Amino acid sequence: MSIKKSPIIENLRKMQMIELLSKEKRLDGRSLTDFRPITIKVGVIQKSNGSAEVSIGNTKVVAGVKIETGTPFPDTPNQGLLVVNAEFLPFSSALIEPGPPDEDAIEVSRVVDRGIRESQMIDLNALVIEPGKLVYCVFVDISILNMDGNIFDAAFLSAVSALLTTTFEKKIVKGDGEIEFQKCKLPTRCIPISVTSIIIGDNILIDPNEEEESVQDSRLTLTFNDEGNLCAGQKGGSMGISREQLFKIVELSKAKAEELRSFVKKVIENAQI
Amino acid sequence: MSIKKSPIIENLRKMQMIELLSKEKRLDGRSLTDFRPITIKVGVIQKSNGSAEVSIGNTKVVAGVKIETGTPFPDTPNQGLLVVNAEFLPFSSALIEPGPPDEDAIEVSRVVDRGIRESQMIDLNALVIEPGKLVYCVFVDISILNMDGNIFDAAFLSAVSALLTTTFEKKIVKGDGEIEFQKCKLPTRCIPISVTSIIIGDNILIDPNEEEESVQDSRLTLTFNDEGNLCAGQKGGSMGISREQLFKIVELSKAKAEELRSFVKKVIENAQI
Amino acid sequence: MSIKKSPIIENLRKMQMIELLSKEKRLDGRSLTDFRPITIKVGVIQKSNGSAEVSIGNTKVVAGVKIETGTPFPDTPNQGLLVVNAEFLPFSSALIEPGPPDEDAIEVSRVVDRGIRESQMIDLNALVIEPGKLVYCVFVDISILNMDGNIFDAAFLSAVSALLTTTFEKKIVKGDGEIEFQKCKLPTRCIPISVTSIIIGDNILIDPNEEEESVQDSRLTLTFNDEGNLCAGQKGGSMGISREQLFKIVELSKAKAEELRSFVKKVIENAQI
Amino acid sequence: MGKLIDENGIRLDGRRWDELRPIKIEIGVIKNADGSAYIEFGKNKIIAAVYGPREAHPKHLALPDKAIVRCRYHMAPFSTEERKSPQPSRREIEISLVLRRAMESVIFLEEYPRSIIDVFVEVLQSDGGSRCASITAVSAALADSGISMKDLIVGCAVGKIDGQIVLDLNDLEDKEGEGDMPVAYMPNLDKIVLLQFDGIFSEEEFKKAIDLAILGNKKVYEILKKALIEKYFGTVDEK
Amino acid sequence: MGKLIDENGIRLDGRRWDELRPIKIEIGVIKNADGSAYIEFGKNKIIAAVYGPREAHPKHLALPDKAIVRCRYHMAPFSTEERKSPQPSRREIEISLVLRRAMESVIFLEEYPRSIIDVFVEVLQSDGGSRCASITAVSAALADSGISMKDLIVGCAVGKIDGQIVLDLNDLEDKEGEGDMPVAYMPNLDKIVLLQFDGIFSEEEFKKAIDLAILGNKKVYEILKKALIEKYFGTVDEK
Amino acid sequence: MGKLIDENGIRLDGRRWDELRPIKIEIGVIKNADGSAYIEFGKNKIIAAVYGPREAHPKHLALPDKAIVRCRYHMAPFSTEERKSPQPSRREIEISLVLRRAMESVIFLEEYPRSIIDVFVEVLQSDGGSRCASITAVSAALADSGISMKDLIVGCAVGKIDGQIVLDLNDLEDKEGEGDMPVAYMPNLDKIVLLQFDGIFSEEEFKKAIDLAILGNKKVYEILKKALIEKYFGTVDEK
Repeated sequence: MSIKKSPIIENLRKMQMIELLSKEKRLDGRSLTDFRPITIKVGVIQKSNGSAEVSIGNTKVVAGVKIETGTPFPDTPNQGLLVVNAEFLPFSSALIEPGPPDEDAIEVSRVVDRGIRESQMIDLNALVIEPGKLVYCVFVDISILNMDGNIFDAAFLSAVSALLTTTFEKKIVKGDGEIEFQKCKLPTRCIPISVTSIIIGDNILIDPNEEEESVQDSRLTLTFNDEGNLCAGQKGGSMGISREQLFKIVELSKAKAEELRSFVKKVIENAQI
Repeated sequence: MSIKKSPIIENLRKMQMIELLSKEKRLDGRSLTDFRPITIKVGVIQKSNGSAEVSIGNTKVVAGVKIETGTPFPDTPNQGLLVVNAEFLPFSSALIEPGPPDEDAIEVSRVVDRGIRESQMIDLNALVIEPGKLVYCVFVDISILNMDGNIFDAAFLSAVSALLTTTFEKKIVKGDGEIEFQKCKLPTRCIPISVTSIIIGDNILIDPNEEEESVQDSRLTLTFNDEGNLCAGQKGGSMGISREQLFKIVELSKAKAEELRSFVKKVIENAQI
Repeated sequence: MSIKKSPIIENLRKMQMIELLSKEKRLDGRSLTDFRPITIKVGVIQKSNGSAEVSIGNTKVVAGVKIETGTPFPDTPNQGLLVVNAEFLPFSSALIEPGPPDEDAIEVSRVVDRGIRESQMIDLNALVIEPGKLVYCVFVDISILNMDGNIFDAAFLSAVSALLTTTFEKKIVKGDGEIEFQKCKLPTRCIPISVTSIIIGDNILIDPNEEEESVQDSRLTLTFNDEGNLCAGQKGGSMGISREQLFKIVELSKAKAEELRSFVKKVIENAQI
Repeated sequence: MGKLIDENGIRLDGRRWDELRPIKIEIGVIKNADGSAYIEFGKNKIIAAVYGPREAHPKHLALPDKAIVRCRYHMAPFSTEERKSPQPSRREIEISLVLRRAMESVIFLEEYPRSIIDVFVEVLQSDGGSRCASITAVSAALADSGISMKDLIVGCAVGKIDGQIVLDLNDLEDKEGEGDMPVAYMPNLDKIVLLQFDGIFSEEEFKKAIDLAILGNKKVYEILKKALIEKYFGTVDEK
Repeated sequence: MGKLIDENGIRLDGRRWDELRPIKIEIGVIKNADGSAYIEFGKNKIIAAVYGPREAHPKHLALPDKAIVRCRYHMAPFSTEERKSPQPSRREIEISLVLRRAMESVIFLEEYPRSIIDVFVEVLQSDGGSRCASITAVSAALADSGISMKDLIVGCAVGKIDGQIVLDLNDLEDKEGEGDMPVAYMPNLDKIVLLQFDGIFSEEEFKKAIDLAILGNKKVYEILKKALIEKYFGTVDEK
Repeated sequence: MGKLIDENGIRLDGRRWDELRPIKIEIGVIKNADGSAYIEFGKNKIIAAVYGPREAHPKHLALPDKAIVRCRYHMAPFSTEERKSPQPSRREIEISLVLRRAMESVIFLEEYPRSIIDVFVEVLQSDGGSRCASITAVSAALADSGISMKDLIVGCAVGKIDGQIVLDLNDLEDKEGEGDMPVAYMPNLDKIVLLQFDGIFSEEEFKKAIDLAILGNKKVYEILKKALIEKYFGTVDEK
C-alpha cells in the first residue's frame, strides 16, 4: 500500500489547509489539538470474549478478543500470551487490495501490541493454567472498517476497550481435584492510551484525518499509562522532527491522553460487564 | 481461471448450436439427455490404496486414494477423516496456469467431498483405531488430466470408483494384545452418483462438453444416493434458474443417476478387488 | 531468475574471450585451469556454532552452522539431521529480486547438501540423543553476498569450512542420571571438495567468473572425497557435453580438488578451534 | 417429537417452521465505499461494501465488452466460536465464488465495459445462513452504489430438522439437523441464482424446500425494500 | 554375494546388470495439449505434455531472439508410498530446472522468438529413475507437438549396487544401493544433456557408468523411435 | 546498586552510562552494488547495499515526480542465538518500513523521477541496537553510491536500565532493562528521523533520553565521517 501513488489532493485545497493552519485552524473547523467526535460501543460481538467498535470521525474499527489455551514461550513459562493482529479490510478504502497483512497493517499490530504490553495492562502472570505447559492466550484482532486518518488511535482504543470488557471461562482446579469453569474478567491493571499527532510545517495537529495525513511531514504516536508516563512510541512520516517539536508533542499528548482515559473509563463503567 | 476471458466461440458455431437445440439436438449428435461415452478403469495406480481413471468423452481424470493414520477432530472423536482434493493439472487445458488450487479446483473438491460425505458412502465410524486419538484418514486426490466439460461428474465418478476399490492394511489388536495387519476393503455403504446439467435458453443438456459450457446460462450438479434421494447439490453459472426448470432437472438427473450407478456397479464387480 | 534476460555481454568482448581461449588464456589472465585467489575466514559469526566467509575472486559467501535438537525421520531413527539452505542475498547482484528461494538457490542448496551427505563428511550416527526421539539437527545456512561466477564452489567451501570448525554443547547423561553439557567438535570424517568447470566450445575452464558463465555451453560441478572418489555431480548449462569432455573434466577436477583440500586443511589447522 | 422441534411444532428458539429470525438492514455504513450495507440476520452480523465500477487494474484483467466482478467473502477472526485464522479457508473461497456468480446474474455488466466491480463481505459474527445473509447485504450495497441491476437478490436458507422442512436454520439447527439448503432469489424475475445443499432430501422434500425458500426470500425482500426506501426516501419510523 | 545381486548376477527383479525394466510409450494422450506422451518405465507412470510455442504472457518474460522454455515436474499426491503433499517440494523444483535445461539444449529456440514453450510433467506413479523416464516422455511430447528439435532426448539411470555398476535402478536398488546416476542423452548428436549423481564412484567406475548409461539410452531410443513411428506411420503390431 | 550497573556506575560490559560500544565501518564491501557498507556495532555485524537509482520495474510502481525507495531488512538464519527462519518476520517487515521512511527523509527523491532506489540490509550477527546500526550502514552505502542526500543519517539507541538513562544498550541490557529507544538522526539538519520506544519513561526521562541519543548520534557521526573520508580521500592509518 505504502509505495502506491497517494491520492492527489488538489493543490488549492492544500494551500487552503496550510493558510488555515497559520491561523491555527483546520479545514473541518477543529482547533489543532481537538480530537474529532469519538464513539465507543462495547460488547458488539457476542461470540467474542470482549469487543468494541470505535469511531473517530469517519474512521471506524472493530476489535474482538478471543481467549484460548496454548503453550507458553519457553523463556516465559509463567506468562500467558498476547497476540495482536490488525487487518485493513478491503472495503476500508479505495486504495486497499485484499491480501495478507502488508507493512502498514503489521505496523499497526505491532504498535498496538507494544502499547498494551509495555504498559503491563494485562496481568499475563494471572493467565497461567499449568506453568510451562498450558496458559491462556489473548488474541486481539482488529478489523479496520473505514479509513479516515489516525488509524493508530482508533485501533488502540478499540483494543483497550475490548480488553477492559473481556470475560472468559476460567478453569479452576479445586482442592479435591474437581474441575470447575468460572466466568472471570480479564485481569487488567491500567488503561493505556495512545495519542497520535502529525506535523505540517511548524504546526502540530492532534488526531489527523486522512486529508491532513496526506500532506504530513511527520507522524508521532505516543502511548501513556495511568501515571502519565510514556510506555511506547512510534514515529511515522518521511521528514525529520526537531527536539523541540518532539518535546512539545509529548506535553500536548500527555494532556490529551488524560482526557481520553476519563472518557474510556466512563464508557466502561456504563457498560457494566 | 474464472475471471479470464473465456475462449471465443465463433458466433456462427454458437448460432448453429442454438438452432440445433431447438430441434433437441447437439453438435456432437447426442440427444439432450445423453452422456458421452464413459470409461472407468480401476486399479491404475498400484501404489495407491484405490484408484480410477475416468473418461467422459474427452474429459479425463484420475483419482487416487491413500489411507494413512491421523488424529480425529476434537468434536468427532469416533470418526475417521475424509479429505478430498482436486487439481487441474496444467496440461489439462491451454487456459490453466500452474499454481495452488484456484477457486474452481476448490469448488470441485468441495462438491465431491459433500456428495461423498452426505451420502454417508464411507463408514467413518469403522475407521477409528483409538477413539479421540488415532483414526484412519482417507485422502482422495483427483488429478484432472484433460478438460472437455463436465469435470464435476468425471471427478465424482473417479472418486467413487477409486473408493469402491480401495483396500488397506488394517491394524488389528488381538485379545492377547498382539498386533496384526489385515488387508481390508474400505467400508462403504452406497454408491452416490452426481449428474450435471446445464441450461441454455429453455433447453436442459445433460453432461455438457466444454463448447456447450462456454455458452451455458446455468449449471446444476445434483448428487443422489442409492435410494434416489438427493444428497448434495451445487448451482453454477451466472444466470438464474426457474423453479420449473429446477424441478425438471431433478427428475431427469435422478433417472440418469440410476443408469450411471448400474454402470459403476458392473465395472466394480468385474474388477474383483 | 533463470528465465530473465541474461545481461548482454558486448559481442566484442565475447569474441575477444573466445580468441584468447584458443590460446588457452582468459580475459583475467588466468590459465584455463587456475582458480582465482581464494580466501577463507572461519569463526566470523560468533553466535553461530561454526562459520566461514569465503571469497573466490569477487564471489563472496558466508556460511553459518547452527546446531539444535529435533525429531529424527521415522526411517532413520539413529541419525541426526542435516539441513542445507542457500540464499542469494538481494544485494549480491543487480539481477536478484528479494523473495523466497528460487530454483537457482534451491539447486545450490541441494548440490551442497548432496556433496556433504554422500561423502559422509558428518557422522550423523554420533548426533543421536535418544534414538527415534531426539537428535541434533545441523543447519547449514549459506548467504551469497556477491556474485561473480562459480557460486557452487564458494558455497561448498564455506559450508565445509564452517562445519570443520563447528563446536556445540553436547548433552551428556552420566551414569547417575545427572545431565552435563560438554563443548564438543562436530564429528566429521573427511573434507569433501567440489570443483566447477564450464565448457566454452572445446575449452574447459575451471572456476568460471560471471562473464565466462554468461557464454558457457555447459557447466559441471563434481565433488570428491578424501580418497579422490567422486561423490556427487551436477551438470548445468543448456548444451550437451561429450563423453570425452566429461572424462577430461573428471581428471582435471580431481587434481584440483586435491589442491583445494590441502588449502582448506591449512586454514583449519591455523584456526585452532 | 424430535429434539429440535417440540410437540407444538415450535423450534428451540421459539420459531415456527416457516418463520425467519429477526432481520435488520442498514444502508450506507462504510463511508469510503461506493455502496455498503450492514445486515443482522439472527446472530449474523455482516458488512458488505462495493467499490466500482472502476478501471480494471492490472489492465489485462479487463474485458472489452463488460465489467468483471470480484468478490471476497471473509470472516473476522473473532466471528466464530473458536478463533478463525485470518487466512482465507477453502470454505470462504467457495462462498466468494458462489456470491460472485449470483452478482454476475443480476448486474447489467455490459453497461460497464473494461471495468471492475469489487464486492467485499466481512462477517463480523457468524450464525447459520451467513452466505444467504451476505448475499442480501451485497445486493443492498450494490443498490446503494447505484450500479445498474436487473433485480435485487435476497437470500434465505431452508433445511430439514427432525425430518421436517423448515425455513432459515440457525447455527444449532444447521449443525444438528439433517440438511441445509441456502437459496438466493431474484424476486421480480422469479429466478433462483444461488443454490447449494447437503443432507438427504427426497424429491418431494426437495420441491417443498425450494417452495419454502422462495416464500422466505419474498419475506426477506420486503425487509430489504423497506430498508432501501427508508434510506433513500425517509420514513415515519425512527431508525 | 550381495543382497541386491545374487551369485548368478541376477538382480532382485530378475534383471541382469545391463538390462532395462519394461518400457511402454504412448503418444498423444492429452487431447487439449499441442503434444503429449505417456510413459511406463518400470513402475513409473508419467504423462508429459507441451503447450506452445505460444505468446509469452506476461509479455516482459519474452526474449526478442528466442523462445523461453518453462517446465513443471510434479508428482501426484498418490504417486508415492506415503501421500505426497500437493505443494511442490525442493526436489520437484530442482528436477523441473534440470529438465528445462535439457530441453533448452535440444529445441531450436531461435525459431520461436518472443514465445513460450510450456512443458508439464505429471508423475502419476513414481519408481526409481523417474526423472529419466520424464525426460523421455517430454522428448516424445515435443516431437508430437511438431516443435523443431536438433535430436531426441532419452534418459536412463545407471547406478552402483553391491559394488557393481548396473543399468537402470528400480526404487529398492536406488534406496539400498551405493550410488545413482541419472543421465539423459541425445543419441544422434552423441551428447549428454543431463547428468547428476550421488554416491561413491571411483574414476574408473564413473567412466564405466557413463558408458553403460549411453548404452542404455540407445536402447531407450529404439523404443521411443518405435513408439513415434507407430503413432505417425502405423505398424503391423496392434498397439 | 542494580544488576546491570555497579556501584561505580559501570555497566556489565565495562562501559559508563554515556559510552558507545566499539564501532567499525567499512565502505564498499559489495562489489556488484552501486554502494555498500559493512558495520560492526558491538556484536552487530551488518551489511547494507544500494542498487539504483534504476528504472522502476514493474513500471506501474514508478512515480512521475520522484524516486521510490524500497527497503528490505533481513536477518541471516545464523545471526541470532536460536536459528531464525529465513522467512521475513513481522519484526523484520516493520524495521524495513521504518528504515525506508528514514531514507525517504534524507534522499533528494525529486532528482530521480520514475526511478527505484533499492536498499538491502543483511544482519549477519545481531545484537542490541541492530536497527540503529543498520541505518548508519545504509546511510554509508547511500553516500558510497553517490545518490544525492540532504545529510547523513546515523542511529544509536538509548535506554533505561536499573532506573537510569544510558546510551546504546547491548543485547542483555535490552532484554533485562526497563526501556529501549532507537533513535536515528540527521546531524547537520539536527532532526530526528527515526524514533521508536517501549518501556516506561517519565516525561523527564524521555527528554533526557532524547538528548542523550542526540549526543550519542553525534559520536557515531564522527566515526561514519572518518570512514567515508578514509575511503574516498585516504588517511595516514592503515585500514
